[in-house]
Amino acid sequence: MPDSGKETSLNQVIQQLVPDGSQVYCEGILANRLPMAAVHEIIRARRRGLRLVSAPNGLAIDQLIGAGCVEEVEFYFLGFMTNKGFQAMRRFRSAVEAGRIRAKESMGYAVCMALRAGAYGIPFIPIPDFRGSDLLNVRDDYRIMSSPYNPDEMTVIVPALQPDVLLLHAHTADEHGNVVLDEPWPMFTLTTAQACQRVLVTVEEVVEAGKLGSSRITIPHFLVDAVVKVPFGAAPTALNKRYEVDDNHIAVYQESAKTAEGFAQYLDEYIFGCTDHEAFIDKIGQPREWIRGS
Amino acid sequence: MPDSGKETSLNQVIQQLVPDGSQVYCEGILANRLPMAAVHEIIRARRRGLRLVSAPNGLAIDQLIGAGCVEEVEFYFLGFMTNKGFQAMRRFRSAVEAGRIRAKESMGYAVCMALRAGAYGIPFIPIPDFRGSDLLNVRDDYRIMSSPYNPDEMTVIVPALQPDVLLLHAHTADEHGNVVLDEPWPMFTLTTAQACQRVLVTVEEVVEAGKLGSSRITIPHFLVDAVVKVPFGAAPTALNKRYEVDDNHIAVYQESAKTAEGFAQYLDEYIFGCTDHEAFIDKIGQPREWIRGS
Amino acid sequence: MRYSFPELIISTLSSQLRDGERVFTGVASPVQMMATFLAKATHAPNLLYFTILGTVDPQPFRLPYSTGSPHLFDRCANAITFPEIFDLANRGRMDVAFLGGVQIDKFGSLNMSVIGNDFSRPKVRLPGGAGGPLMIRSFKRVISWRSRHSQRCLVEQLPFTTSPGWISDLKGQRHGGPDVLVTDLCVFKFSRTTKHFHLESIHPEIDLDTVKSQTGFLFRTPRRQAITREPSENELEILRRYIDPNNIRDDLLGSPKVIQ
Amino acid sequence: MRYSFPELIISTLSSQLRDGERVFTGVASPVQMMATFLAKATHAPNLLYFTILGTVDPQPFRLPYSTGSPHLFDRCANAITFPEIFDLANRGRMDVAFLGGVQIDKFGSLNMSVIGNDFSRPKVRLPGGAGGPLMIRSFKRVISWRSRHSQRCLVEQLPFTTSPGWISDLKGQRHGGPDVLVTDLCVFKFSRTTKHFHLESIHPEIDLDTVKSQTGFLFRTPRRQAITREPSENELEILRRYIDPNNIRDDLLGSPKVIQ
Repeated sequence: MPDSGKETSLNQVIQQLVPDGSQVYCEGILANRLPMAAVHEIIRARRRGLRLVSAPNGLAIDQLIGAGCVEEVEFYFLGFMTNKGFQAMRRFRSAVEAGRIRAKESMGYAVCMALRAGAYGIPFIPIPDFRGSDLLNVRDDYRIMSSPYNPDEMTVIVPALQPDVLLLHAHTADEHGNVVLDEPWPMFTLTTAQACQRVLVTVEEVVEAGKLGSSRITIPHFLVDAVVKVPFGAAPTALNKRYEVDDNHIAVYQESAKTAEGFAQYLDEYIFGCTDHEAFIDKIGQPREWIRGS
Repeated sequence: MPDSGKETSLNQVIQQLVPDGSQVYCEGILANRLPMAAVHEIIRARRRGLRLVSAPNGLAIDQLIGAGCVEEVEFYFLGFMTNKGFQAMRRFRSAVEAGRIRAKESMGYAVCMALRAGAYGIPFIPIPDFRGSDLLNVRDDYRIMSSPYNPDEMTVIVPALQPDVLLLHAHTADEHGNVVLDEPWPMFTLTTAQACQRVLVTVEEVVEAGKLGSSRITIPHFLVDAVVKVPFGAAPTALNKRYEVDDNHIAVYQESAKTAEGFAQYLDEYIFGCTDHEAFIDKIGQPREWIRGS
Repeated sequence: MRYSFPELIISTLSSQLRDGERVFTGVASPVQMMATFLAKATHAPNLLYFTILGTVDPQPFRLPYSTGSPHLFDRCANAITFPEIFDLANRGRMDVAFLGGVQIDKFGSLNMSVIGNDFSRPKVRLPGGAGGPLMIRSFKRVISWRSRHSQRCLVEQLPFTTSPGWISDLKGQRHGGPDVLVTDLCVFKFSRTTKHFHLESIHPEIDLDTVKSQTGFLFRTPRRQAITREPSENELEILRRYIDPNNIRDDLLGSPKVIQ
Repeated sequence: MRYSFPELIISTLSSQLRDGERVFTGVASPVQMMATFLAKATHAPNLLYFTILGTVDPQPFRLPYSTGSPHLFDRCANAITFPEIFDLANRGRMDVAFLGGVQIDKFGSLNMSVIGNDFSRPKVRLPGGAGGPLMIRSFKRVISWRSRHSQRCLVEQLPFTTSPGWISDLKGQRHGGPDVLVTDLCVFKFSRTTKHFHLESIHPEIDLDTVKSQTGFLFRTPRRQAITREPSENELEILRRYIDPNNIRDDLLGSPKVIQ
């Protein structure tokens, strides 16, 4: 893809890179740097039949499920803490309890290792034995195998994950598509970008080539299919060094998500009711600036 | 290990961390940042029966083999270019041709994946099929296995490598033992540090805690067993941004290494004849300062 | 000295940690995070603390509610990635994981997955077991914390085992499970030899009958009943003044009942 | 325009690369590095170049002798690690690898390991095949370069196959091997359908009989013999002025025989 093509509108990018039925890996953890702008745009594009693979980033997953975009979710923890206490993911829970979506529960390390295998281009990877967990009874794709080098050492074999598309919100990209996630140790984000077949990144800002300064590049340009500038693209979740989590808006969402009707209203007001993420931010207010503390 | 114990003399550290018979992983590539100070100290300590696992860093391997420290070497390429042309590793070659050491030839990716498996604490890892190579006939520890998810997809199973000790030369460490290798993408060095059971790092300088500045830490302190300050510790090989390769001294070595007698003289003059790396540098002269070019 | 119920819980969890240990807290674990900070500030200065974000020994300027808050990056010794914490544990390099369960059975097995018989259409879909199923055996020790001690939570047998405890019917398998289970009523310890929980101590102002009637499995009781150690003056001072000056602990642990 | 033999070789290798391709050079490959720089500076501006150090699209201030020189970090687009280049290739994301062999046989199999019958005590211990055994099939195309074209190097059958070429006796196996073999005498191409090398062109001032007598395997020759394309004026200017102003190429490629 020519460099100049990498920056475009989020809507166009979703149309191109996230067709119905895609397997989507959603980056971000708890209420930290979830790709909310991309998630909302997928909802606006009324995508259907998505198969999600999630880190513990329930808010994004809950909204995609509630909006009917999802047919399957692979996950290992959905929920998070705010200053209002533990946040259960109500649309997820309701959809699973009603049998509307397939809930492929996994184990955190199994998903990470499956992504490592996907990044390496190998079809499977062994992980240490965790027999005794009933998860192995509900995951018939996980197999038990002894080590060829020690018949007493049992391993669980996990198939590689190579999701169709990665959704990531990061700090900065340059015009070639080099992406910087400004956290002290973002290497696993690179691994997920390698595992995914297409990489869609929203960023706070795009700079000229050569202007990334001393920041180490997190994802090199040749792995990136599209970069879209979306200020506050992670809001209402936080972005390290940029802005704080909006616990109040999350509380509004959580109250709405208690019922299907409430969720539908939230959807109409905050997602379909906003033409894009800028309009959403106008509506909920800019997130509080990052405070490094005393 | 308490922080204060991490900085000590190289001789002491070799005595403690590299006993006879150790499996040693040597970092560095071609004539770039080989841990030459540590290698020379191992020779001075007259270690025997070492099993080496090597990146393509022939100079270090050749000297250890020539000095009689080695009983086995796992490798995939030994040799490099200088301005005098291709440098074959003569003591290695002579020792293998005489049947004095076991030469476990591998394939670059197989060693890297074995180290990844070692770092992850899994007993083996599959890599893509490379049948047709006679290496599979001489490596009976590599097995052929089809993917449990696709009987037509064959893989080569490689056992994990967890060498006893890593030898690394890097730029800087802080007094806690956090290590910075000042290259743009040193992540695989972290993987090797995770794979190895003990980590021995020589560095150009040791700074106070909190004084690593904006450098991203390559190896966190809790993976590091010993840090020793050895200026020019990679010479006569290069260190990025610090000093250039000493092609002339390498030519002296290569000429010596043509015969057992010549090598013995080199050993007496440059290794046993120098009490430590400082004396060696005094003898061969400081390496040329790094020149970033025009 | 007067102290609150949340302070007792944090002090009790803290006292389970030992100097020099490598401790991990997972998702949604702010109480465990406070306990870890308290241990490091008191009896365990060489404890090495790993959060789910990968930050090592964070010193946030303000205590966050979430163990996934990016403020845990503000000041830290260094960092690592989430799967690398598992890697360390697989290589025998991690000591303590705090693991929770919505339900816990007599072997210390944890259920974080579903209530109900049909996994694909459960009565209640729980959040998921995160890394528990492997961590419960790859870490040297596991500590569990359960608020709202009741027969619904502490059960004889789980309907679904997310993370297996000290069951022993699988040959050649490493074992794992909580060594300590702290609730809002008491402290249980698990004996790896007898394969049973026993009551280690009861919290002040709680009686044994309450514990028994609220627990769905049988447990051993010692001859002389111990009372959970009260927070020391030093612990209270550090907790109130340095770790949690804004009193997040009362938000998290419900009514700040004061204990004499 | 007059040009030297090293210039012909570099231009010939360069002309094998196509715009937009992702190209990898391994250990001890300075000639291939120059050819890659030349292609990128002329007909293949969107070529993406990966070195064994992991640097992507390096622009060193001075051309190093070694493809492992840290000066390849001086200016580069970004970087990646050595195993990640294999990872990319495994996922079908890499195009061209330059792979060499001390010996090459009629199927394009490469020997970089041993000469002699006893692997554990060989007559000659060669440096090793680096990543070749896998790269030869995980990259879309492989280009080989062999100086000193002789019957000792280009053999009917290898004594030891480090990296297997276009052999086809293993079922269900992906195939691989060099598509192009450039020597100091000529250019061979391998036909994936006929499974044979054919002579693509002979270098200026070399005759067919020399090529035949120096080659240890049979190869097909076209009806009308082509001469290897000479370097263009633009290529020579760029190579001499920008890529290799200090004339490393003559050091590397032996006698700078001038070709009219």
